[in-house]
Amino acid sequence: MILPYYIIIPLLAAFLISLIAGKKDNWAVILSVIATTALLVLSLFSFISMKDETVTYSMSAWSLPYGIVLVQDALTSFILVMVSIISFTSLIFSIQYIRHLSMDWKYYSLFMLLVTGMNGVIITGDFFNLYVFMEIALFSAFALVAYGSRAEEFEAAFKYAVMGSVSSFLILAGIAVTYSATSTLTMAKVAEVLPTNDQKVIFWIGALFMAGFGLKAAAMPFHAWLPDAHSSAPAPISSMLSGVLIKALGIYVLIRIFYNVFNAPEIFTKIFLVLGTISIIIGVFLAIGQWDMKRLLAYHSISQIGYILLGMGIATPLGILGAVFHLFNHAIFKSLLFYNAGSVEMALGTRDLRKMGNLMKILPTTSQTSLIASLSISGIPPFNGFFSKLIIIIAALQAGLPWYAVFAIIGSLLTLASFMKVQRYGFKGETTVESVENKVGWRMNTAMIILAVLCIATSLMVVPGIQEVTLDPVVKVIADKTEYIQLVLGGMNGN
Amino acid sequence: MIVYLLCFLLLLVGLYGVLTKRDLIKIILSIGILGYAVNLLLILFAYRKDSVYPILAKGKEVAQMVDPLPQALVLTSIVIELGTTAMLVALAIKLFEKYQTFDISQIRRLKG
Amino acid sequence: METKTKSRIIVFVAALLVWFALTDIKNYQEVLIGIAISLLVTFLTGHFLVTTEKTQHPVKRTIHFLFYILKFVWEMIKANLEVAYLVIHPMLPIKPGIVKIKTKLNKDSAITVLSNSITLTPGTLTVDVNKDKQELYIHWINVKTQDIDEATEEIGNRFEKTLTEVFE
Amino acid sequence: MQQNDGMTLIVKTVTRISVWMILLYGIYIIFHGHLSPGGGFAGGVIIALALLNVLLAFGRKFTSEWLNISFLHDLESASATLFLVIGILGISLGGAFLANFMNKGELFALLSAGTILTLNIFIGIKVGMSLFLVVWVLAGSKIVKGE
Repeated sequence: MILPYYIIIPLLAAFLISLIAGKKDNWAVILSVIATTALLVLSLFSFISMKDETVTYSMSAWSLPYGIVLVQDALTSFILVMVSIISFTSLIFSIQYIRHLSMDWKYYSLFMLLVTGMNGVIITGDFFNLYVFMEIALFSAFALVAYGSRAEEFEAAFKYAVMGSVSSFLILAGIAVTYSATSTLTMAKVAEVLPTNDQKVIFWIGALFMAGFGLKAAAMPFHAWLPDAHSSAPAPISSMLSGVLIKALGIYVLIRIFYNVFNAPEIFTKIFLVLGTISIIIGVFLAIGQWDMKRLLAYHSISQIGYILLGMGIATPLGILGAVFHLFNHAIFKSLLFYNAGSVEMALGTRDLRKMGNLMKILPTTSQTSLIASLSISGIPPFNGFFSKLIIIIAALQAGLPWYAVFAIIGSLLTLASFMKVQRYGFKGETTVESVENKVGWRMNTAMIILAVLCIATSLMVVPGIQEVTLDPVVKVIADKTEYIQLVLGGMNGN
Repeated sequence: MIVYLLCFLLLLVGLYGVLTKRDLIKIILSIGILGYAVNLLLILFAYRKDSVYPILAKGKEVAQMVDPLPQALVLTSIVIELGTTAMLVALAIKLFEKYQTFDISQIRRLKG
Repeated sequence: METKTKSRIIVFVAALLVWFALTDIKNYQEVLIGIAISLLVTFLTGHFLVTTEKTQHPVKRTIHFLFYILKFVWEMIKANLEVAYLVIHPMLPIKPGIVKIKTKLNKDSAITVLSNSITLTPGTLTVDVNKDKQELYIHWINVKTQDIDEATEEIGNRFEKTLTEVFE
Repeated sequence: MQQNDGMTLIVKTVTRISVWMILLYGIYIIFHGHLSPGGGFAGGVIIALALLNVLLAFGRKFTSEWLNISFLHDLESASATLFLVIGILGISLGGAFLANFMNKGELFALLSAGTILTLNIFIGIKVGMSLFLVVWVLAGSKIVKGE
């Protein structure tokens, strides 16, 4: 039974770091590298070995009506792999990047708490437990956004904290209504009991959860905090927030609740469609005018989240496949782009695209990997972004939603335009920057190269033989909506 | 029914405060009110007519009790709220240090 | 005996008594853990309680303290009536202000009890204490005199004599 | 105990008289968390209030002489770690994370309910120390003019 270790390992690392590493800084690095490596190995192992099984685990050996249950199915494993890859590379990237900020060990402790929170949210099968882990992840995110202790960072962190708390309370209210309607907090039980209730209750709960998790996922009307928070944080944290946090806390939970628990009522998938399309278009329009590199990337996060929501909203197996695949791809290339922005900022001391230039000579690895990531995010053929966007667009056409497909294509073209701007001004510009303040070391380069390789490698996931073992089980979990109840409750009775 | 409406009203008061107030401290207090409203909602859902507190004591017969689970949840959510408030206050202090004001309309270095 | 040791012993005994009042004394587990916890509390905060030596005998002090409580209740009734009269009077004949009074007490606990008594009696309120100069600053709802000695006579001396017996 | 550090003499004296009672009550709440209302969090908060009382009444200098602040920090991390260690022991001894593997004892006895009492104690220490340290840090931050 490896399920609780997804929570135990990072939590133990966080506490040990604060216990031991207060005196010796190196221990913080060693402990957190060990922890993230262990998580990476564990999640890859379980992803490969489990295929489409569902494993459940009762905390404290309390059986289901009373206890908290952890659930691992294909979707969980898939998201866990994503979180582990990004947190591993972010940590490798941080080792050098964080040195020029102060107080090493606190960073690593908070980082491990962030991972704990996300893993907990992903793996739990209980509503309130989800809320608690979500708050753990959010607290560490607030603190990490403010970590550089500059005025802008505090401002962004405060904004983020206020929005995060409001959305958390909306979610808690949703959980309260759910409990009063069903007298249980276990997701599978709720899914079993809820259809017997009045349909109005589902709309109430759905509206509260949609607002709460929509705020966390930064879908369009709720996006205001994201550009500030994600662009102000230190670069590895930006990549954690943009790459995985909004997905683990936002998109994943939306999928879980609206597909597996609520059985995807049509009104909510329609809302997904509309929110997704608005996010794609407006996000990209806001992004294209930015000159601050990280801010531009943050706005693109909104736009790319829109693609995922669009894929979810189409609600055919093909659309879900596209959404899940894009979820993974976006984590990879957006994190890579944030690493690029971080290493440029560290080397030149600026994030303004107009002040950069000639980076091909100064930072060869950074500029080459950023080229790959830019091509990937704008959907150029051999890279992963192309395939996931193509699948979403085809799914939209097949489902008879041609206008949404058109909007998706427009969004993709504008993305290409804005990243051509980044490449043109940022990396090949005329401004000749001669001196470099800080050298980008091998650790940062390694992190970037790993993700750049993954940008190409993950596009193999749509090759028929590989797709059947990687993406198809995940799509099966989401598309066979009520199967989840059987699997979880059946698994519990089996134990 | 009226209690639920009042509770909802309290939630709206909190939300109004968060959205319209310009002072950092007032925003933090509004978030507190929002949290109390949600906790109150949970406690109200736990209420059963003519029942006693859910504590087993020596020599007391087991009577009809209110639902103990939401009460445990409220305790946890109070702890979380404490953490949120501490975090927000710390950020507000730091913001005051940087900007010399609690007025949110003057704390605007980030634009767009 | 050294003051700190004495203070620790008092705290330990008092902590044990409080623990027994809170819990079921017939259970040996409660007793053992109570002793352990009282030791912990004594270790942490025991030296705070007593800081100065008292000269009077404890029994005599207790009798004086009971007498003091009676006197305090009597003063309280008088002050209540006085303030009630001020409140219901149509003209509201108040004259609020802050006066300074002298005290001869110099033990911390004595000054604290004096100032708390002054605060508890309606109409007067201790604002600040200056221990080095032996002065109290009193907010008075109806300032009858601004002279220090007269004010001391009016406010402080009611309690002071008995308090000297109790605490000095 | 200087006159001009912390609050007035009245607050100081009352704190001196009452701090042991608050501390004792906090520990009582922690130790009876499995029998009556209360438990680790509530008791921890009361303990933190006892310490904060001294901080507010006597000031930072006195408190840092009385308590070893870095030791409190270590205590906080250690109790959190020990909580997890008991959880992990549950896996090996009780079959599930945080399983109650110790002898449950007799109902209404002080030493009963297995690991719950131990967990309550660790939570109490963790909460008390963290809450005290939060206020300690917040109260210690000096407002510097501008940037």
